[in-house]
Amino acid sequence: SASSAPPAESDEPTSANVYLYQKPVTFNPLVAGLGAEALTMSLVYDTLYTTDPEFAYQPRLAESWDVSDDATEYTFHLRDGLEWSDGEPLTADDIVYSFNLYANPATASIYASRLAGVEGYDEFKAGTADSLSGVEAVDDQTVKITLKAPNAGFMSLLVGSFFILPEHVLGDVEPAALPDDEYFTLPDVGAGPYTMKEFNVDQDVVLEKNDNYRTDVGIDTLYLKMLTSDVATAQLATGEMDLVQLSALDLGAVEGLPGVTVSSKPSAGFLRLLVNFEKFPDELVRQAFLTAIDREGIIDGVLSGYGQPINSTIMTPWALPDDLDTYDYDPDRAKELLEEAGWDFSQEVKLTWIPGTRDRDQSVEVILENLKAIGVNAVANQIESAAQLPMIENAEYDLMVSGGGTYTTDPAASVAPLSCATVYPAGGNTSLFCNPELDALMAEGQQIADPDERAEVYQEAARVDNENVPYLWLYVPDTIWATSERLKGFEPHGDFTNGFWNAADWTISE
Amino acid sequence: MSLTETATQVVVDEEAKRLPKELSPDQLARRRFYRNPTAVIGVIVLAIIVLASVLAPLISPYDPSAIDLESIRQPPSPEHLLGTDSTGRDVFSRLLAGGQVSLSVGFLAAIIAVTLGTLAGVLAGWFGGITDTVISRIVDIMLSVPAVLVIIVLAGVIGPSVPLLIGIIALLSWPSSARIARGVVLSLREEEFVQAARVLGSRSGYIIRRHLVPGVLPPVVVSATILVAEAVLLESSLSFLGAGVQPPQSSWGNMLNEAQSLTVLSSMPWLWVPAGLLIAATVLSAMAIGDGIRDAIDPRKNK
Amino acid sequence: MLRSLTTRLSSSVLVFLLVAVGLFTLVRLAPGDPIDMMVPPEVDGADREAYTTALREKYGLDQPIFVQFFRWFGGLMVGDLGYSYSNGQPVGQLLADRLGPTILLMGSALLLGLLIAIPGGVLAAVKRNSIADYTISTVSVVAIAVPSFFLGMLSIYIFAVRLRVLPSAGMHGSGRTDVGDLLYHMVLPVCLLGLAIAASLIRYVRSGMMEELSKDYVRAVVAKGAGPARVLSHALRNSLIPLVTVIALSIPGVLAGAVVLEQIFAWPGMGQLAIASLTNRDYPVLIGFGLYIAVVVLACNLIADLLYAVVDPRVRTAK
Amino acid sequence: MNRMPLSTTRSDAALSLRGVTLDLQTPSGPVRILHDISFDVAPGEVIGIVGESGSGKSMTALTVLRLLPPGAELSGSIQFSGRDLASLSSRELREVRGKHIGMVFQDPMTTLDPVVRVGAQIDEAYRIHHRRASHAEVRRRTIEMLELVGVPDAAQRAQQYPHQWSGGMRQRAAIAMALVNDPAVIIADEPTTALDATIQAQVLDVLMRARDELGVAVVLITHDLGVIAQTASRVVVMYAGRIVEVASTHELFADSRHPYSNALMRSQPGAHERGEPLVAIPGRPPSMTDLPLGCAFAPRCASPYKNDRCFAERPELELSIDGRLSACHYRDVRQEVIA
Amino acid sequence: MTTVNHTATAAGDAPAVLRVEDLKVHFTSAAINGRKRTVYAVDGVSFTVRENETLGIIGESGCGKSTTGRALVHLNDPTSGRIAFRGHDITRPGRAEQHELRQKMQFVFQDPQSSLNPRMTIQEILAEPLRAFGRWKGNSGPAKAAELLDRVGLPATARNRYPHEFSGGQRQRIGIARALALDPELLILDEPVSALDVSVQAQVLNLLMDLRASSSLSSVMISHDLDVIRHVSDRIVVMYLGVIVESGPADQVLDQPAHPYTAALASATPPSSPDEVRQRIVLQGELPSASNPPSGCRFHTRCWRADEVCETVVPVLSPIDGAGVRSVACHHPLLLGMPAMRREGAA
Ligand SMILES: Nc1ncnc2c1ncn2[C@@H]1O[C@H](COP(=O)(O)OP(=O)(O)OP(=O)(O)O)[C@@H](O)[C@H]1O
Ligand SMILES: Nc1ncnc2c1ncn2[C@@H]1O[C@H](COP(=O)(O)OP(=O)(O)OP(=O)(O)O)[C@@H](O)[C@H]1O
Ligand SMILES: [Mg+2]
Ligand SMILES: [Mg+2]
Repeated sequence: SASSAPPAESDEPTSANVYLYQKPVTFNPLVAGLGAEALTMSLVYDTLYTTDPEFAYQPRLAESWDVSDDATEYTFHLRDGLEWSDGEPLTADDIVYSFNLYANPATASIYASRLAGVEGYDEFKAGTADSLSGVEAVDDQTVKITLKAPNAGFMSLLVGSFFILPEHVLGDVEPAALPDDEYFTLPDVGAGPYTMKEFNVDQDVVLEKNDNYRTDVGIDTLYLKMLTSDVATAQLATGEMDLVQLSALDLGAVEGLPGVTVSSKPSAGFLRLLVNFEKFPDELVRQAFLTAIDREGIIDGVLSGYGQPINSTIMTPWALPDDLDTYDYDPDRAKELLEEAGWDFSQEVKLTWIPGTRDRDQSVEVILENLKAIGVNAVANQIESAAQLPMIENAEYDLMVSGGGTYTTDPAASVAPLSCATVYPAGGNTSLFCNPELDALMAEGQQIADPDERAEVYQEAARVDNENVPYLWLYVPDTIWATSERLKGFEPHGDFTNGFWNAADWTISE
Repeated sequence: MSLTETATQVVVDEEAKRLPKELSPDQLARRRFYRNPTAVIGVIVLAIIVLASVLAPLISPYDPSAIDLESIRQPPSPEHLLGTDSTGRDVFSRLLAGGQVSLSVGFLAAIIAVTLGTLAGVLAGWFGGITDTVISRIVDIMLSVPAVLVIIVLAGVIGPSVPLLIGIIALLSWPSSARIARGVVLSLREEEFVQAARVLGSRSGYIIRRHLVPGVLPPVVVSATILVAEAVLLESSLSFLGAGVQPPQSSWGNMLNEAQSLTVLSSMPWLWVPAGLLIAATVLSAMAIGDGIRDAIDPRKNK
Repeated sequence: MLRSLTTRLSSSVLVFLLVAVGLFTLVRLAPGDPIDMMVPPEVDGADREAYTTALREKYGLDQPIFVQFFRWFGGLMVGDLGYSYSNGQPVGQLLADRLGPTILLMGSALLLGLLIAIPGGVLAAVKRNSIADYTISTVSVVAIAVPSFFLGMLSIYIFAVRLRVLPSAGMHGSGRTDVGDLLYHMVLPVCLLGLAIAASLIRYVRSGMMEELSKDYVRAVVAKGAGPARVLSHALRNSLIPLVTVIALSIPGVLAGAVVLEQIFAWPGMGQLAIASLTNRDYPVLIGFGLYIAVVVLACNLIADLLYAVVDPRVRTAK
Repeated sequence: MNRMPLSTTRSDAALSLRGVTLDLQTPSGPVRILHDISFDVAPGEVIGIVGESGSGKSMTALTVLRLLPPGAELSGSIQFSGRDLASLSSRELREVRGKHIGMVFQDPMTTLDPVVRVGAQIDEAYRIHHRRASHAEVRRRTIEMLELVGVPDAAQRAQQYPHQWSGGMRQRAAIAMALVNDPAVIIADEPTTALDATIQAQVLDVLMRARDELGVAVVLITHDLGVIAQTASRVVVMYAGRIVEVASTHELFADSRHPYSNALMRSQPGAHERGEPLVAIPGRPPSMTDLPLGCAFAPRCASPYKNDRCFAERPELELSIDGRLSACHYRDVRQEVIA
Repeated sequence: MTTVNHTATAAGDAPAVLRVEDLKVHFTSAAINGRKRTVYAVDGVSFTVRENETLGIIGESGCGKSTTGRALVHLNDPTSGRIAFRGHDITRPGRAEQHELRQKMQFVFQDPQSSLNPRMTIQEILAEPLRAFGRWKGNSGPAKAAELLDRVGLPATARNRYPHEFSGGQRQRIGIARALALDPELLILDEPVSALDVSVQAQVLNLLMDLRASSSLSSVMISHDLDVIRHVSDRIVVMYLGVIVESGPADQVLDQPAHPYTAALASATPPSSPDEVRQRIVLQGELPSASNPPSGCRFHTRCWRADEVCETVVPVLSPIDGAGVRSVACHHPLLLGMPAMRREGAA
């Protein structure tokens, strides 16, 4: 639960400067896809629950929740006395209203499909129903979500988006007109710890504390500043900045700075190589590639040690067995594997990536050298970001660098990148990988509500995945934060789009 | 033969003996150039840089792309003269390899641009009329196109690569050479020796070859040196904006880019100072040579 | 005068249209579908399809390319540059929002550049081959030879990080909107851009002055018994005439420099927008930006011609 | 033989040059452009300077007001109303320039500032030396001067820019500018060379009227012997940076003493019957950087008296027995027509 | 030394080499302010050049002398009129015809400094016309160059040197040698000596007179220097603002001008001796512009004899003496035999 922050020591208004690593465009949670937008919205809007730095669920609007034994009914109990920033009460109706918006085909929300398992979704989508029957307000403070089929991992789908919107403000707007509504350019009514006062294009977002928030908010004004990371780092040194998410490369610059604290957490993201399943169906080849890559070396060299290797597409700690093959760096072994697979060493292997991110660029350089070292005819192939998806769709790549998001919260999230049914463009399986055995295990895990049983099934799935090497997993980088001396109460979160999860607790002391 | 003529003949011969041989405008220009210390230093510096880059495969102590994760970001040492970068590659070797890229971008782009530009300018200036109108219009349009933006867009379209960079820089640079060449030809056209050539029955091809091109060459060479300097600078700026030479291929531009990181800027000077110095030295030498030639061929500076 | 203005204007319009067509074609040659960029990868399956189709329709990308062109062109004729792919805002609006800061940056830098270049160039020309001349030449050559992004980084490091006398980036301090704060934030980017401008202009001023000073009329002014100030004012006035054109022609270069510096100093102008729309493949914004530059260049040329006539009586009073 | 006949300044001279020697800085070192130039100009006199292109005529003119390129080294004296212009400070010199000595340059197309109205340029010449003059007074003076040199509609024409004036009118404006402060001397460097014959006649007319009406002394530089014949009373002949002869115009045309002057006179077509071969001077003047040891003219000299001495020893500008000034070893021998 | 027989009528009956009839050359240019402007550089000029004759064209700057000369060798395109060379119309020759014509008519430029390419040796310069007609053969070439140099009084050793090594007069002689390389029948000389120092111009004038004596070469000599023209030409035409105002034997026209302009021009020319007494006619007014010539007689704005007729009626060039040798275009010609203009005291 949120600890109440100590009130500001003096009447002097306090403010903090926070680095925003991207430029937000819209604050419409139905369609917003940028990390910086999510960060900003997490200050302005609230959600039912979120995750803490250990990726455990953390109550927010919902004080608690119950899950039915068959994992089909989720009941959320809201806190007492919730209010919007304009003083209006926040009730279960707002929650139902919001979920309906996400599911409503008219709003074209990019998150709609996450609610596909909810009862009534298909009807709503097809236009035969005018609301999402699976989400209902039991009373003012209780919301019940009913699923069509058991899904023990359902809650993980709602993390990171599904901000609750004020029905009393937006209720009269036609859902179809909602995406273009002016409210979203400067949402001034929200349930988050802050309300947005200004949005200065390419400069900053000015947030003022929400006096009607459920706890006392520690800092009066937040400035989210859009800069380059270099400048932001520099400003940390000049005192113009209080909170910066850093790249490992810039660590050196801030570590020596007086009064700057560096903290880190393993992130929710990772770097992997897509390995085209259609071109490399032989798992020996994929294993060989993985063995050839000096992942520890990359972590130590490129990330200055701020990262962890991964060995499975399933990443939730409790779903991982201890006996996974770690594919330690071993060029000789890699070569043997290739020879065993009857690899044609004259075959060109293109390593495709979108240049521009320093740690990726450097990792690519290492990987290319590693592959060449075992005799693979590896060549670099740089592309523009727009060219990436068509290339995947047409299976035109060999190896492709690809980042990825939150699979950590629940192993169910790993279905999309793995199952035969979701091979791109049908879904997020960008390696075009298919293994029915693995599909069966993943499906089984989704039906089981009991944590221990679930863990067992998923651990088995992880073993299969580990042996199959559907992706060449590289590493999970740590998310590194640097804070100034003035800023207190910051707790680092590995999911950088959720980095401001406890912003209400931050305070400033000069 | 009349007395005056005989006298003249004697004097011509006498003069030949008595007076030191007068220098032709070209010889004078050459002498003025060699007496200009800045220009001569420019030639020497540029020659050294070019030579080092050409001989890079022979003098590089390491393979420029060989990574060594054991020794990353090492300061200069006897093994690594200029230290190593963040994947442990030898900075000195990369500098030499980068020179090959940066200099070929600079020189090839300039050569192509100048050749194209001279050709277009000479044709426009000599034939005039519709040829001139069309070429001049194209030149005007090309000059109003923002180079950096076009390069970024095209690099996005075709995918950034060194040949593309050279091609586009050349394509965007030829108008300036064309303007210069056209201007010179327009004034040469009015020179009596060119008009004389027409009256004497010489054809356009001969006039262009014997009279126009030699006259156009010196100012065009000046513009070429400036183009080299500009292309080298452009390459580095484009690398900064992410549309230049792409890693792992090294170029001075993207090596200098390392300085974007405050850490590198403040505590790893060996990663960017040499690249920065080489860019500056190349650009300065090219400009000094250009200035030297310009001063040397400027008729107002006699003797 | 009027007649020449109309010919110039119509040829400018022609060039503008050609640039427009060229940009449209160029941008459409790009691989990849901008719609793909708009739909986050986590949207998959049938949803993705529906979403994609809807967007395609919304932006008219489902039409054949020439239909798209004529639509776009028709819009252009009435000042409608279309909508940004990445945020759906009108392109004209996006550009307009960022015009102010860019003009502020470029304008002040140009002013500063002239304030440095003119006295500097005059000094160098008058004290030809003196220490002052060599110093000025060297500084200007070095300023040209060092890439501006690098100077930008270096100056942030020195003035903001080390000495802490100037802000490192942005247009305003947090929560400040006053002019003093604005000026304070302008110091570094304006100085750097101004220096770059001055570095290239100073050579023109110097050689222009030297040329004028060697002309007969200057000698005639000296022969009248005029002091140095009077002599210089005659030469300066004449050497400024060609400078007008040089300045106009240097505007694209200034813009390119501004793009780079805006990027470094997080200056909320057109440059940042351009770079962002490049990475986002935001074609309408890109084209809008290209057209904006074309307009700036053509307008500057036109203004230069007019100014030329104002400062040069030979053109003004031609019968 | 009389050495240095001009060693003392004639007290009545308006301007008097003595031993003026000029070195210019060139990239390949200093070059002596003028050697020991001495001559006088009397008030109201027109003295002509003739000579081949590059012989130093213009440099002589510029030297008087020290309008020299940077690095020029000047020695000798230039006496003007009791002051030595060669040693005045630049401030004092400015007082003389344009006020006491006016200057008219060769090319009327380039001697006026193209972006300043003609009237304003003449105003300026007056105002520089009459700081307290009112605007109206200055303008009145300008119009007066323009009328004096024969510009019709002076008041209206003064409002125009130089390019709106024809070459002849511009040259008249330049003369007006030189006369505006009532100078004692006007130095005119080839004032009519760039003009058409009929216009040249007009401009020379203006100059001569100024001499007659205002009594100014005129130093007239030209390479046109016809102009000299028509206007000058005395002539200085220059060759390769030296004076080779000084004579009255009549003497020079009738009986020149230096072989160069002599050949020059006789190379003019007007002095010959139609179709008759002209006297040509073969070769070309020596380069200033590389003057021969002896007489600079010796290599081209066709005088029957030319001998080794001419190549070995430089003749000084001295008086001959009959009182004529020339720089030739054989000045006492009457130069014969070389046939 | 050769002396030439200079009777005015010597060439009078000889066949015409070149006949020019009503030649007009107009230039239309876009002025700075965008409006078109037409310069009537040559506006109806007719004359004949006979075999072995030197025709002088005289007039002030901008009156169209050069344009006329250049039109003859098609350096300027005639706007209208007719040019006939030995009876053939060559007003608008085809490419091949023009190429052939180059061998018959040659041109000598004003500035010997600029008319020789400083980057070529004398031999290359002389070879240029021969190469253009395939007449430069390996062995005979240098010999031909030496022969040409000999004709203009330069040693064969000059061949391998560059133009800057010669004096102005020598350079102009090289220019003439180059023009002679193709053995032309007609030589057009545009101010061949006006860029030269007086002492050097004599070299060139002497050469021209020698050439005429030794070969049957017709020439058109353009100059603004009356003394030069008088010295070398048989007949002269006087031009004013694009038209011919007077023509006739050189001595007669210059000594006894019939047209007031010729008279003014002759009197404006400084005498070659201070003792010569000359009644000077100083004209009023400036030269009008060729783009806006005065109506009627073009000289009326400056003429002291002008009346209303002159302002409106264009005078025609017509004979004024019985023999038809002299013509003038004037409503009020000066009486022939007026002594005032005579040169007195000339050697
Ligand atoms: N700024 C200068 N630096 C060096 N030498 C110069 C400079 N100006 C002129 N000279 C040289 O001085 C000499 C005399 O030049 P000057 O202009 O006085 O000749 P001039 O008799 O006036 O010739 P012209 O008849 O061509 O005007 C020439 O040899 C010329 O090359
Ligand atoms: N190519 C051209 N375009 C436009 N106008 C021209 C051109 N050539 C000559 N003119 C004009 O034609 C007129 C006659 O010129 P031309 O050169 O024939 O005169 P000129 O008698 O030879 O004069 P000068 O004595 O100065 O050589 C002048 O007004 C000149 O400005
Ligand atoms: Mg001179
Ligand atoms: Mg002419």
